[in-house]
Amino acid sequence: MLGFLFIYLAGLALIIWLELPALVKQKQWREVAAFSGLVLIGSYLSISMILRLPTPNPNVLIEAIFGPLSKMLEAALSGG
Amino acid sequence: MIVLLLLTPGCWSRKEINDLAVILAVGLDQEPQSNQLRLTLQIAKPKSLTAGTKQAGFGPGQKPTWIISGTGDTIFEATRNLATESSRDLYWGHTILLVMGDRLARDGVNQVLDFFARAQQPREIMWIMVTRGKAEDILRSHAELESTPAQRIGFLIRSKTGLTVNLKDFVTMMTKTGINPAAPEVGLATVGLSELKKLPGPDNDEKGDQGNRKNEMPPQAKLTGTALFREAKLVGWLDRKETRGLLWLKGEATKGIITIPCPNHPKEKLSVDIMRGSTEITPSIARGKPVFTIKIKMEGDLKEVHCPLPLGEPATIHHLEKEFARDMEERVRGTFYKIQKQYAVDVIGLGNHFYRRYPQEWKILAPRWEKVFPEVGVEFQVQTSIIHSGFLTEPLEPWK
Amino acid sequence: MKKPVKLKFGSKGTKVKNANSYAQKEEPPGEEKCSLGLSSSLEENLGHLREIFAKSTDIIFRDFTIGRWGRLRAAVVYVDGLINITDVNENLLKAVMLEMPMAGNDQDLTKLDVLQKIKDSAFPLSQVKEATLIEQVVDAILSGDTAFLLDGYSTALLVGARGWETRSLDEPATESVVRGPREGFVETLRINTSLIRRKIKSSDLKIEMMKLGRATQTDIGIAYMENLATQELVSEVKKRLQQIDTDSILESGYLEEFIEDNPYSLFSQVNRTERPDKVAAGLLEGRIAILVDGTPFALIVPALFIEFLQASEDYYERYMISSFVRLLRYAAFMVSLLLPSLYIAITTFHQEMLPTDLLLSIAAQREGVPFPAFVEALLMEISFEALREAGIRLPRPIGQAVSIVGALVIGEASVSAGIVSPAMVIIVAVTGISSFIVPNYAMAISMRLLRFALMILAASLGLFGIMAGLIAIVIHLATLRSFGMPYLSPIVPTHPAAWKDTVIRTPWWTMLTRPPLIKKGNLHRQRPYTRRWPGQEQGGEANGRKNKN
Amino acid sequence: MLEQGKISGRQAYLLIINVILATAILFVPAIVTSAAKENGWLAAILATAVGVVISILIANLGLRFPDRNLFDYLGDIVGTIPGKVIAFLYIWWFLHMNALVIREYGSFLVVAFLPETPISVFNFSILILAGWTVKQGLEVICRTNEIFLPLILVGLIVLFLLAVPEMDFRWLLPIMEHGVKPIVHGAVIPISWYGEIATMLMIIPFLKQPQNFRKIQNLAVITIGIFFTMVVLGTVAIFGPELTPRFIFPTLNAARIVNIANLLERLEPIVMAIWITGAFIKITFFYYVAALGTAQFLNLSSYRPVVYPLGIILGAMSILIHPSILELEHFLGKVWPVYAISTFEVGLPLLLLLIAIIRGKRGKT
Repeated sequence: MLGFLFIYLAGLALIIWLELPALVKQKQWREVAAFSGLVLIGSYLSISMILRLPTPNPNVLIEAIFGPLSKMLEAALSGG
Repeated sequence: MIVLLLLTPGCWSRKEINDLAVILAVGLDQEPQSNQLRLTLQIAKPKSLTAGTKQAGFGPGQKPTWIISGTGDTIFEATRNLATESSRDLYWGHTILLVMGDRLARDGVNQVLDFFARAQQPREIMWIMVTRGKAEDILRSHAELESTPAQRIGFLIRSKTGLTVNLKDFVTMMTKTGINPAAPEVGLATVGLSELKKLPGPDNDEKGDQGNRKNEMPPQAKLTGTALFREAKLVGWLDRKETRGLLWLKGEATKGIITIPCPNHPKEKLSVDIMRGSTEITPSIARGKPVFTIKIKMEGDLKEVHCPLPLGEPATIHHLEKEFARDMEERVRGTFYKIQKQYAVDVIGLGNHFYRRYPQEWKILAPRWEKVFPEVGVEFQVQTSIIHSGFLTEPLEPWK
Repeated sequence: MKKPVKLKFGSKGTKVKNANSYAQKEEPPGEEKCSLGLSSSLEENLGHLREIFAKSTDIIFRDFTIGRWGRLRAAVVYVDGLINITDVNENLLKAVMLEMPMAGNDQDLTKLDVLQKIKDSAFPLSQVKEATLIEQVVDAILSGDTAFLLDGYSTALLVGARGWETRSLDEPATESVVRGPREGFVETLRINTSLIRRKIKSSDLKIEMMKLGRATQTDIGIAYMENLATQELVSEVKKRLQQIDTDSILESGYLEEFIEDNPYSLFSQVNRTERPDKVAAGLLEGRIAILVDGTPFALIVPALFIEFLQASEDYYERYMISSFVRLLRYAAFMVSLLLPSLYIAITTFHQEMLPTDLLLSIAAQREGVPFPAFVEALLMEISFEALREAGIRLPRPIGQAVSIVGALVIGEASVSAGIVSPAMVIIVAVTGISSFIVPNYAMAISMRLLRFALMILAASLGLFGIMAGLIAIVIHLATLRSFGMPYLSPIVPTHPAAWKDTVIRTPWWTMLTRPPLIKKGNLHRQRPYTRRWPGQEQGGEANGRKNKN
Repeated sequence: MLEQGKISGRQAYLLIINVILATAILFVPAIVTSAAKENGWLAAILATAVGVVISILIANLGLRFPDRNLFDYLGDIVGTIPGKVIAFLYIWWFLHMNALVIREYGSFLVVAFLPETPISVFNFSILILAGWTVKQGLEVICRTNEIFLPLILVGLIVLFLLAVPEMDFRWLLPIMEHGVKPIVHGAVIPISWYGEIATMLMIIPFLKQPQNFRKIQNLAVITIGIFFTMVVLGTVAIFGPELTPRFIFPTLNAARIVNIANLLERLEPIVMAIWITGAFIKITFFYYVAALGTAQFLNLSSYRPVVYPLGIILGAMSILIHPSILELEHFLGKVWPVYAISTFEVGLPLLLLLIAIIRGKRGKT
């Protein structure tokens, strides 16, 4: 697990090293902010994936909304 | 790159080819007492299999295969037990053959087939067979021309002399409505020299002890007939001749020989080689009952004629064709009688034909098909034609 | 860069620096050249030249007098070995020293513009130029011209009597053919341009010259067909060449790296050839050839991926045979790229893909081999590459011996020693042979590198690794451009019209148009129905049938 | 515009085909036959017909603004803030859909070929490759697709031709035994795949001739329909209507049973190659669309800085979102179609189109 974490961090460092300096140099602060924000979200997800932390799963919500609909459709189509 | 290299060794799915125990054939039996599965694996020993050039054949002690067997409640469990015995990883990707003992087959095969259909390594095209007795014995048998019994049986099957059923066919037949599965039966027989050896002494029976018959062939695997299943359970057998009839019924016979007596000299025989044929099954409903017309068309060549016949006359040929058709029809009827009346298993798939034609009626019939099938009326129409007669027209006859 | 320049010219300060022709390149472009003019004193001019050429023993200064009483002093300066000495002796020195004085009297000599007279009537040589700057004179001398200086004139005559040892026209070593011309380029640019001119006798063929390399002053020829090559392409090539500011251009390979679109790519985006016919064919398709003095290799731009898999002989041999050979070549290309990695992937990950008998046979062969298949393959491939390299660098007879020893002895011995399996030897050998089928050396080299990369991928991820590698290669190829042309065209972006000469080669009479890559001028190579002569009304296709009847 | 490249009509055609066909081809026979049994091919045809309708809807919306993409004119149609909300939802959808595809991709490779390799290896390695490709731009994606798709299609055709000896077309009878309902049922999921052409709303302005888009898209949908039908017919003829839906990847199993004269056996590599390349391009395209959308959403000057961060999110999502392949199958089979069709594929585009018509919004031309 720690091995994966290490690989992930190495990869992350590589990406930051590849992307960020050019953006900072060109003073594209908006891009820098977007980049950092997305990296943070990604890191949160990845690290919780690697360390098997509980993560909110949007599928639960989707299933809650659309599951009944799907069941209705199923019922309508499979009868007869 | 270096990271990649460091990551890879040992783990994941990487296995060197010489670290594999290549399973050529699998035998499945049921233990008489515990009802556990007994799994027998025939594993190739590559060195002795391919050593032909260096050592000029393998010596008596150098068997080309290694046979191990183990037991377990599921196949996978048995496999795990065997894996501890094998120094190499068991590898299923090249399994040619799956032989099941009749005890297991009578108990039902769908549970054991699940493993083979689910796993990634075993192929769907491995041949399925049933044996009377223990599957283990078939795997331990001898093969003369081929190096292993598995390959021997594989070649036997490919020559299409009997029913050929692979895992996919069997599973399809098993899951499909209105058809019951059938699989070839394999048995042990002393072939070749056995005819000669029959003359001298009393030890000509099949179970004769090996010690007395050093120069004789050990028994080899042979296709001996057909095993009939109802759903997934073995219920009966057909012999070789009946198997041929079954093949015609299923429309799978592409080759085969029919020998009929000459029309004018009943003692003499003539042989016809079937080159191609087709079977057409037409269901219909008569008085609320399903009725089937089975139309078999065969084309054959004259191969051997023992009696003087005016073959130049078209009438003779027509007559021969009729005889030929009658003989076939007899055999087909015999087979059909056996599967319909004796075992009541619809291995031809008449129910399925009916379902395709009359889906609505089938819904009512399907649950009772087992009861209905023995009663259905069947009409046979056999049409045969003789196309070629070899290099000769009239048969050879001494000058009178 | 400045150090050697100064060394060459001593420490003589600004004057020398001004006269220094090499300094010119260091100035920012667009600024006017400042150079020292020749003075009217011969002494002074010779002094300058001697200073410039100090410690250069191969520069010959020959001063002499002209006229019956030797009133006019003159000198010739040349580089020994770069001139045709007979020409200079017979037609230059003899003309002015012996024949001129006979023609008129001394009076004439003093009154007239002697230099003009000499130029007009004394030198029986076709290439005579005038020069007024020392820099021009130095350049000319270094390029092999002979400078003729006359006292009292600030103009020098540059006489073109070049002549040096050259290799005779030879069969190109890297691109030999069974059918086709057997002459290849040589190291002299002039000969090379003449070879092209002999193929294309059209006034549309332009060969522009430029000099590159501050020290080497290498002549570069840019050849193109004015009516076929687009103006943008020509100016793009010139622009890229002019951007080059380097010390030396010793081979066209230097240029290649300077002008490539993507220098980080493994794939060569510039085609190189030794064959004048290939250059001519390229020019006639609207491409541009760059010839470099001192090397027999010409560059052709733009280059496309598939061209690296085509040989010029494809166009000379019967089209069916050529097409077959092309297909064979594509297959060989794939084999040499993929075979070892496929072998590794299949034997270590996907054994089910082998037929049973083959699997058992390979397993038996590998019995006792101590290495995993990947290491085994790596070992063999590396030794194969080493052998190939050894074979190239060594003198030819020894090279062959090395190959034989390597291939036979080592291969056989390592198999019987059980270090490698015979199957692996076969794989490596087939790979090797296939890689020789790829006609272009540049492509063969990149493939060799990629082969190793794919082997590593195969060893770590099996067929998935190979597929991922192939995808990456294709994507990379799809991004590449060669002078604005997508590298993979005409495959993608698709130009079906150009496919007649892609996978297979269709007969010449069907290739009515030039490849539509270069959209300018007359696209038509030939009239439709070129094969129309009495009895051929149907056009070419009917021909075969007619002949049979 | 954040994308300078232009793609030709042919490239767009091939791209649409791949985006829908690539993943569907493996699953379609099992899914349509599970409900429609022998008549799975009819379900495939029905789905194609509905696909054409969706395609017309998408084209109508997209071509109202031929020089702008969905995110550009969203605000114009519904106002800035609702526009941003819808844009955000779409970004989520692109990411979610892609995470599912990546998950399927990895699962397939693990189940079928390399069972002991962790799935994250495949997911992340394909994402690295895809991220790199996305940075090269749409043109490169299209060109790569232009190379691979014809090979994929030829491979599929060859595969099914070689499997013809194993086929028994009687399995396809009887027709319409249980009426229309099972067929409609079987068609629901394929319709949700056809609905993925909604992603094209993002790239219509990058076509060289956007006005041809309608024709191209319909043609592509019909081509896909032909392949769907072929694959369904083929696999059902091989395995029968009872066995086919039990497989997860029937097309793969079809390849496994091919045996031509004991010489050509085990054509799984063809399926694997088809899958790896086809799905790769699909993943890359969705990835590209997500990156482009994110950049537009955040008003960035280029989409390239967000490519790798999005890749990290995608990689993590692809693994987090479903613990097992059976759950993935359940979600894909039961929830996904309703969710995707009702919202992103038909619902929102239809709504947008109606509002645009009512408010009389339209772009240049």
